[in-house]
Amino acid sequence: MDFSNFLMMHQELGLLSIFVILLFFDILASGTRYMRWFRAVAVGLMSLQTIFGFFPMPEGAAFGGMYVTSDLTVLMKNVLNIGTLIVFMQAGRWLRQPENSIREGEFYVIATATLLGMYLMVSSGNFMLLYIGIEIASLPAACLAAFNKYKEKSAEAGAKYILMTALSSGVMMFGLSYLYGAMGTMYFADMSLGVALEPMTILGFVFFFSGLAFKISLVPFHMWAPDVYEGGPTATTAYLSVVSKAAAVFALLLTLHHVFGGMAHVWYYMLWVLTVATIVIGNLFAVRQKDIKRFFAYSSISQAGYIMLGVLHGTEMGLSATIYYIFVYLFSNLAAFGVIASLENRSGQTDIAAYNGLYKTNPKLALVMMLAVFSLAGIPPLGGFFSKFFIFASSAAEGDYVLVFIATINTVISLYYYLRIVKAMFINSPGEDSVGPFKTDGFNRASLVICVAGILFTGILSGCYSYISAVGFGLIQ
Amino acid sequence: MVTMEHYLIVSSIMFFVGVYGFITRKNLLAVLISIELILNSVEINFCVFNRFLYPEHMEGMFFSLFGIAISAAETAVAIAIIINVYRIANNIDVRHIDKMKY
Amino acid sequence: MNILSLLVIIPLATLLLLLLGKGQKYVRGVVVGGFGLLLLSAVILAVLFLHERAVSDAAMLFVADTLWYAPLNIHYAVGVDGISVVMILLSAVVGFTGVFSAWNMNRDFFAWYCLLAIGVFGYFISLDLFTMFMFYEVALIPMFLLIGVWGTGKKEYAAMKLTLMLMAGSALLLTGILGIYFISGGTTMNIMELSQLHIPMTHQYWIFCLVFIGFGVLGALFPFHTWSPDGHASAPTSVSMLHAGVLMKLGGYGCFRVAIFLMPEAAHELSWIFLILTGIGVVYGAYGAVLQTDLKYINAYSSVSHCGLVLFAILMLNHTAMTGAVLQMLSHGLMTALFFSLIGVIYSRTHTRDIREMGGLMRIMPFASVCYVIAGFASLGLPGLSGFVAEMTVFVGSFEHADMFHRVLTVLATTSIVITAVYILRTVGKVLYGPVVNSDHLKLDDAHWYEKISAVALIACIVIIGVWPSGVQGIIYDSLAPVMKQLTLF
Amino acid sequence: MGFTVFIILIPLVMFLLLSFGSKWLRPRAAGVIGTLGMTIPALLSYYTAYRYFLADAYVWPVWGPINTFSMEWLRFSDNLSIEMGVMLDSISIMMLVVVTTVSLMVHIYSLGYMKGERGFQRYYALLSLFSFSMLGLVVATNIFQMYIFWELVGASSYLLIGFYYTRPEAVAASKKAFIVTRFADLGFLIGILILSYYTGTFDFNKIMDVEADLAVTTMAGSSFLGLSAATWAMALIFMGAAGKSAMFPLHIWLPDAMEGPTPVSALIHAATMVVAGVYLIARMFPVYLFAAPDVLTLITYVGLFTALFAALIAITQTDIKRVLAFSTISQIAYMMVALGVSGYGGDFGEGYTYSMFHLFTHAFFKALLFLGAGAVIHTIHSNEMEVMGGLRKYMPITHITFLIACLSISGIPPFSGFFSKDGILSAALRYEPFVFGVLLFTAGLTAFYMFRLYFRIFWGVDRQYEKPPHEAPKSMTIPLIVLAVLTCVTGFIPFSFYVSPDIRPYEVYIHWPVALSSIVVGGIGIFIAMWFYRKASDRPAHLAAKLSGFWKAAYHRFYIDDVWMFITKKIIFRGISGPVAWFDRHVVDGTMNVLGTGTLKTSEAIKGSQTGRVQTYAVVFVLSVMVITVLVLVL
Repeated sequence: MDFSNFLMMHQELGLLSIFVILLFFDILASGTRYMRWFRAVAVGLMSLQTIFGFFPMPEGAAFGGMYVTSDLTVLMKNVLNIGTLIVFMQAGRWLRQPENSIREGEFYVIATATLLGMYLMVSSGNFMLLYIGIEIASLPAACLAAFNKYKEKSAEAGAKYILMTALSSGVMMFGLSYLYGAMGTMYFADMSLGVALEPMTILGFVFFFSGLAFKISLVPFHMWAPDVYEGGPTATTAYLSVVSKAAAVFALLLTLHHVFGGMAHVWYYMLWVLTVATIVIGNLFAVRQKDIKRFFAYSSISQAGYIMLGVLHGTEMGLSATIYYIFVYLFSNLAAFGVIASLENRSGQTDIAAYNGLYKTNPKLALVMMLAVFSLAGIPPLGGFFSKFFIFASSAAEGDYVLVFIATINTVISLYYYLRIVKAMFINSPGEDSVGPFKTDGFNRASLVICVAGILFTGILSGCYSYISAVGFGLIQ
Repeated sequence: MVTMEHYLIVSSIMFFVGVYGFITRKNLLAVLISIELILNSVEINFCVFNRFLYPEHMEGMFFSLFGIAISAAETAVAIAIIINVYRIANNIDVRHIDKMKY
Repeated sequence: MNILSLLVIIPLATLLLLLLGKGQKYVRGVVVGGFGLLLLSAVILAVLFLHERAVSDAAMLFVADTLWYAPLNIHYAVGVDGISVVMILLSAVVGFTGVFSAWNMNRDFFAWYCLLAIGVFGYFISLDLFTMFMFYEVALIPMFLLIGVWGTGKKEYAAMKLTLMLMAGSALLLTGILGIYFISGGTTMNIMELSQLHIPMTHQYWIFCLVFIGFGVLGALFPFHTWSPDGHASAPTSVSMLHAGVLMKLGGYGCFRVAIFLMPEAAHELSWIFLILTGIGVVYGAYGAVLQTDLKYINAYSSVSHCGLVLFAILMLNHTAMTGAVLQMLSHGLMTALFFSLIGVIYSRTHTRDIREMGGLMRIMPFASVCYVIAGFASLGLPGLSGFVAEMTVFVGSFEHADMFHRVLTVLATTSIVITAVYILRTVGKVLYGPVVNSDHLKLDDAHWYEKISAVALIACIVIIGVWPSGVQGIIYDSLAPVMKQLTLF
Repeated sequence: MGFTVFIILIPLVMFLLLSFGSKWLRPRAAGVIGTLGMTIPALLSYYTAYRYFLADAYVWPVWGPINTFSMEWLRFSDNLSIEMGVMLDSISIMMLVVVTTVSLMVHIYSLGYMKGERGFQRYYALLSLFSFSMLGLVVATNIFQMYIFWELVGASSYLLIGFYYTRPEAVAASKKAFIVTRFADLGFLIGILILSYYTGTFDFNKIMDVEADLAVTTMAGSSFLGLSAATWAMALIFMGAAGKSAMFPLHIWLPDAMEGPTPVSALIHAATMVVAGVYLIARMFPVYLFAAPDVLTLITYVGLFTALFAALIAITQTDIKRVLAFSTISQIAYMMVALGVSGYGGDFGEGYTYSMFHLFTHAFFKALLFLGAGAVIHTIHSNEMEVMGGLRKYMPITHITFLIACLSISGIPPFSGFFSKDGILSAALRYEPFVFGVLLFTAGLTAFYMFRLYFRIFWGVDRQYEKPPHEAPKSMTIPLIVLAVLTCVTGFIPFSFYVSPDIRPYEVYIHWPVALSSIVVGGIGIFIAMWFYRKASDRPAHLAAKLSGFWKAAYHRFYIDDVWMFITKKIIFRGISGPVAWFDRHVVDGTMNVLGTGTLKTSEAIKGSQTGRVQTYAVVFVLSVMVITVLVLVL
C-alpha cells in the first residue's frame, strides 16, 4: 500500500491532528484549571493551520482521483480557515459562560470536525467523497446549533436543522443515485465526459443540486436558515452563515463547472431564476425583521444570491469574483456577528432595539457594525463595494445585464435594511433595551480588528483580488 | 422476471412514502423514521444500479455502505437533539417546534 | 505626487487628524485648517491649470495613471479639464464656507463632512469610470448620517429617502457603467480612451438611459427629484449647502462627462425625451416653490428648477448651452449654498423656517437679510450676479437650435425666471420686509463672525462671476471643445 | 471721448462706497457725498453734449453713433458675444443729460426731503445704483447690454419702492413692480433671442444698419403662427418696453410704485426709468419700421388707448401721487403713439423726433410736479387731496413752480410741454385723424386733471392746519426752481435739428392749426377745472354722482388690477402652483413612497410563508425540487 497519497492531504492531516489534539486536551483537561488555556490553544492551532495554508503546496490527485488538491482548493480552504479562526476567537466569551463552560472544548472540537468535512467537500473528486464531506460538515453543525442546551430556541434550531439536513441529504443522495445510474461512475472526471441530456441525468442533477442549494440557502431551499440562525448560538450562526455557506458555494462552483459544465444551458436558466428569487426573497424578508440574528439570516440569504451571480457563469472572472466576494463577505459578516456576540454575551439581547444608541454607549462596536453593514451593502471604499462590483462585472461580462440590473436594484432594498441598523445605532437614542457601555473581551476584539482590517483593505489594496484572480486562472476548463 | 424497473419502482415508492411521512407525521421520531425510509430507498437505488447496469465495479455498493453508516450517525445526532427538545419542551410534536417563524 | 491627488489626501488627512482629538477647539482648528488648505490647493490648481493650458493642448491636464485592478483594467486615473477645475473650485469654496456655517458642530459631524469632501473631490478628478463611481458613492453615503443625526424635522424619513433614491440612481449607473465597459470591448475604463471607442447603437440606447437617469436622480431630474425637498429641509445647514451646492452638481457633471461624452449618438437620439422631462422640471420646480411656506422647501424646489436647467442645457447639445450648463452649476452651487447658509442663520435664531411666522427680519438682522436679498437676486437672475450669466448663456445657447421643438421648450424654460421672481420676492417680502411678526424676534442678534465669513465669501464669488464672467466662461468654453467634437462626429 | 465711461462708473463707485461705508458714514455725509458724486456725471454729460452737438460736430451732417468705449463682457459662441460699451448718439446723449440732471436734482432734493429718515445712507446708495444702471442702459451699445441694465434698473426700482420696507403696502408695491416688469422682460428676452439668432449679433449698429438691412433680410423667410420672425421678435421686445413704460395692460405696477419715497417717484417713475421703454423703441426704430411695421401699428394703438385710459383714471384719483402716476402713464403713452405714427426721413420722422422731445421735456416738468408734490406731502404728511387746500399762501415757491409744470403739461405756450406735444399731435394728424382726435381729447383731459390737482392743493378749501404748513427747505426748493427754469426754456431747443430717425437733421415749424387747437383744448380743460375746483363747491360731487358708474370704475382703475389679481392669485397661485405642489407631494413623491411602502407591505404579506414548521419547509423543499425538475425537463 502506498501511503504517499496521504502526503497530498497536508491540510486535512493538519486539521485532523488539531482535531485529535483538541479532543484529547478536552478529555484530559476537562474540569481542571488547564481548561482555561483551551481557547488559546484552539485559536493558536487554528492560526497555525491558517498560516500553513498559505505555503505553497503540491497540486495533484490522490486515491485514483477521489481526492484532488490544487492551488484553487487550497485557496478555498484558506478562506474557510480564516473564517473558522475568527469564529473561534469570537466564541470564547460565550463558551465561558457558566452554563456552557463544561462543554467549552466540545465546541472547538466539533467545529474542527465540520471544517474537515468542508475540506473534503472542496477537495473531492468523487461524489462519494463529496457526500461524505457534506455529511461530516452538517451533522456536527446540528450539534453546534443545539449547543445551548438549556435554551428552547437552540433546541428547536438543532431539531429543525438536523431534520432538514437529513431530508436534503436524502434528496441529494437520491439524485446521486440516478446520476450513478445514468453514468455508471461517481468520479468527477469521468462523469464530466458522460454528461448527456437524458431525463435521468437531469433529474439526478436537480436533486443533487438541491442538496448544495440547501446548504447555500438558496430560495426555495432556504427556509431552515432563518430559524436555525436565530435559534442557534451566535457563534454557530456566524459559522453557518459564513464558513458552511462558503464551503457549499465552493463545492457547487467546482461541481457545476467541472462535472455539469456540459449541460450548462440546462441549469443556467434554473440557476438564474433561483438567483433572482434568492436575492428578492431574502431582501423582502429581511426588511421587517426585529431580531438581529434573524435579520442577518435573511441578509445572508440575499447575499448568497449575489454570490450566485458569480457562479452562474463559469468564467475565470466569475470564479475569482465569487471567491473574492466570499472572502469579503466573510470579514463583513463575521464583524457583524462579532458585535452581535459581544452584545449578546453582555445582555442576552438580540433585538435590533437593543442597538438603539449604541454609538453613544459603545462607539467602537457601533463603528465596527456600521462598517460591516456598509460593506455588506456595498458602500465604497469598503471591501463589499469592490466585491459587489466584481461580481456584477463578471455577470455583465457575459452580457447578462438584466440580471445585473435586478441585482443592483435589489442592493437598494438591502441598503434600506442595513441602514436601519445604522440608524438604530447612530440616530436613535438609547432606550431601556439598550446596553450600557462595556468592554469586549480580548479575543473578540482581536477578531474584530482583523475583520475591520479585512473590510477596509481587501478592496482598497488590489493585491487581494489579484492573488485570487491569479490562483483561479487556468483552473476552469 | 424482476427487472431493474421493479426495484426502482419500489425504491421510488419508498422515497415518496418517506417524504410523505416526513410531511405528515406528528411525532418527531416518526419523522426521523421517514427519513430513514428515504435514505434506504436511495441505498436500494445504488445497489440496483450497480447490480444491473454496472456490475464490473462496486461503487454503488460502497456508496450504500457509506450511506448506511451516515444515516446511522444522523439518527444518533437527531435522537440526541430530539431528547433535548423533549427535555425542554416536554413534547416531541413536530408542530410544536415553531417558536421561530416569519 | 500629483497635485490632484492632494485634493483627496487633504480631506483624508483631516479626517484622520479629527479622529485623534475631540476638543471643540482642536476640531475647529483642524477642520478650518484642512478645508482652508483644500481651498488653497484648489486655487493653486486653477492657477497652474491656466498656466499649463496655455502651453498644452491635451484634453486633460495633470494626468496621472496608476494601475489598480488589472483584470478589469481599473486604474486610478486622474486628470482635469477646465470644467473639473471649475467644479473643484466650487466644491472647495462651498466646503470651506460650509465649515463656518457648521461652526458649532462636533467632531463626528466633521468627520463625515470630510468623507463627503473626499468623495466630491475624488469624483471631480477621476478619469476612470470605476473610481469615479466609487467616489460618487463615497460622497452619497455620509449624507445619511449627516442628515439623520444632525438634521431637524422628519430627519430619519428624509435621510432614508434621500439615500435610497440616490442609491437607486447609482444602481442604474452601475449597470450602465458595466455596460459601457464591456460593450465597448472591455479594454479600458478610462473615459478619455472610452470616448475613442464606439458603443453599438442598440446598446447606447439603454445605457444612455440608465446613466442619464442614474446621474439625473442626483441632478434633480423630474420626476426623480422628490428626495430633494425633504432632504434639504431636514439637513443641517452646512449639509444642505454642500448637498445642494456641490453634490447635486455631481449629477450634472456626470451626465455630460459620461452620458453625453461617451454616448453621443444616443444623446442625439434620445435627448428629446429628457429635454421634455427637464423642461417640465424647470417650470414645475419654480411653480412648486411659489406656495411653499418652509424656507428650505422653497429653496429645494428652486434647486429643482435651477438644476433642471443644468440638465436641460446639457441636453441641448450645443457648445453655448453646455457652457451655460456648467456656469449654471457653478452659479447655482454658490447661490444655493449662500441661501442655505443664511436660512441656517435665520433658523438658528428664530427656530422656525415657516415664513408665516417671521417678518421684518431686515431690521433685526440686517446683515443676514441683506445677504439673503442678494442671494435672492442671484437666484432670480439679476445681472451682475452669477445667475444671470448662467441663465442667459443657457437660453442663448438653447435658442441656437433652429427647430420649433427646442425653441418652444426654451421659451417655456425662460418663463421660469418670472416665477422665480415671484417666489423669491414673496419670501423676501414676507420674511425680511414688513412689520416684525413675532415680538420675541426683536431680541435676536445678527449673524456671528463665522457666519459672516461664510456669507461674504460666497457673495464675493457670486459677484465676481457675475461681473467678470468671461474668465470662467472662457475656461469652460474651451474645455467643452472635445465634447463638442465628440458630438459632431456623429 | 473716452471720459464718457466715467459718467457710468462714478455712480457705481458711489454705490459701492456708500453701501460699504454706510456703517462709518454719518447720514448727512453720505448724502453730501452722494450728491457730489452725482454732480460729476452731470457735468460730464453736459460736456459730452456740448462736444457732440456743438463743439466737435465732427459727425455733421449725420448724427452718427460713436462708440467711445467697448469691451467684451461675455462670449456666448464664436460669433455671438455681449459687449459692454458706451455708444453716443443724439438720443443717448439726450438721455444722459436728462438722467443726470434729474438725478442730481433728486439727490439735492432728497437731502431735505429724506432728512432724518432711517436708512438715509442706504437711500443714497440705491440712488447711485439706480443712476448707474440707468446711465448704463442709456449708453448701451447692444441690445443685451441694454437688457442687463434694464434688469438692473428694475432691481434698483424694486429696492427703492420698497425703501420703507416695514410698510406692507410698500413691500407689496415693490414686489408687484418687479414681477410685472419681469414678466414683460421675459418678452424682451425672448425677443432678443429671436433677433440675435437671425441677425447673429446683438449690436445695435449692426442690426439697424439700414443699408445692410440685416433684420429684414435674415428674418424674412421664417414665420411662426403666421407671423414673421421679425414681427414676433419686435412685438416681444415691445412687450418689454410696454412693461417698463407701463403701457396697458402692464401699467398696473406704476401707480402702486408711488409707495416709494416721492423723490424716487420723481426720478424713476416719472422722468427716467419709465421712459426706458420709449427709449428702447426709439433705439430700435429702424428695425420696427422696416422689418416689423405691423408692430408699430400695434404700438400706436396700445399707446393711444393707454393715453386715454390713464387720463380718464387720473381724473378721479384723490391721491396726488396717483394722479401724477396716471398722468405719467398717459404722457408716456403719448410718446409711444408718437413713435408709432412716425415715418422715416425728413418731415416724416417728426413723430420720432417729438417723441424724444416730449420725453425730454416731460422728464423735467414731471419731475418738477413730483418734487412739488413731495414738498407738499413733506409738510402735510399725507397724499390725499382731501386734507389739502389753500396751500399757495404757505408755500409760494412750490406753488409757482407747480403751476409752471401744470401749464407745461397742459400744453400752454411758451412752456416746453407745448412744443413737444404740438409736434406729436401734428405727427398724429399726418398719420390718421382718429389718432389725432383721441390725443387731442386726451390733452384736454390732461389739462383738466392737472389743474384739478393744482386747484385742490393750492386753492380750493382754505383749511386750518394743526401745524401750519411751511415752505420746504432750501435744499428742496432749489431743485424746484432749477427744474421750473428748465421747463420754461427747454421748449425752445430745435430738437429736429439733433434728433431724427434717419439721424439727419431737418427743420420743422410749428403747425399753428394744430397748436391752436391744442391750446384751446388745454384752455378748456383748465377752465373746467377752475370752474369745478377753484373754490370749494359741490360741483365735483354732483358730476361724480351723475357719472357714478363711470366714476367708480375709473376710481378703481377700471378693475384692471383686480383682473391681474385674479390671474395671479386665482389662476397662477391657486390654479397652477397649488396643484403643482400638491401633485409633487402626493403623486410624484407619493409614487416614490409607494415604492417603499409597497416593498414593506409585500414583505408583510409574504411573511406567513415562513411558518416556522419543519414540515412546511419540507413541502416547499420537495415540491420545489419536483417543479424545477419538471420545468427543466420540459423546457
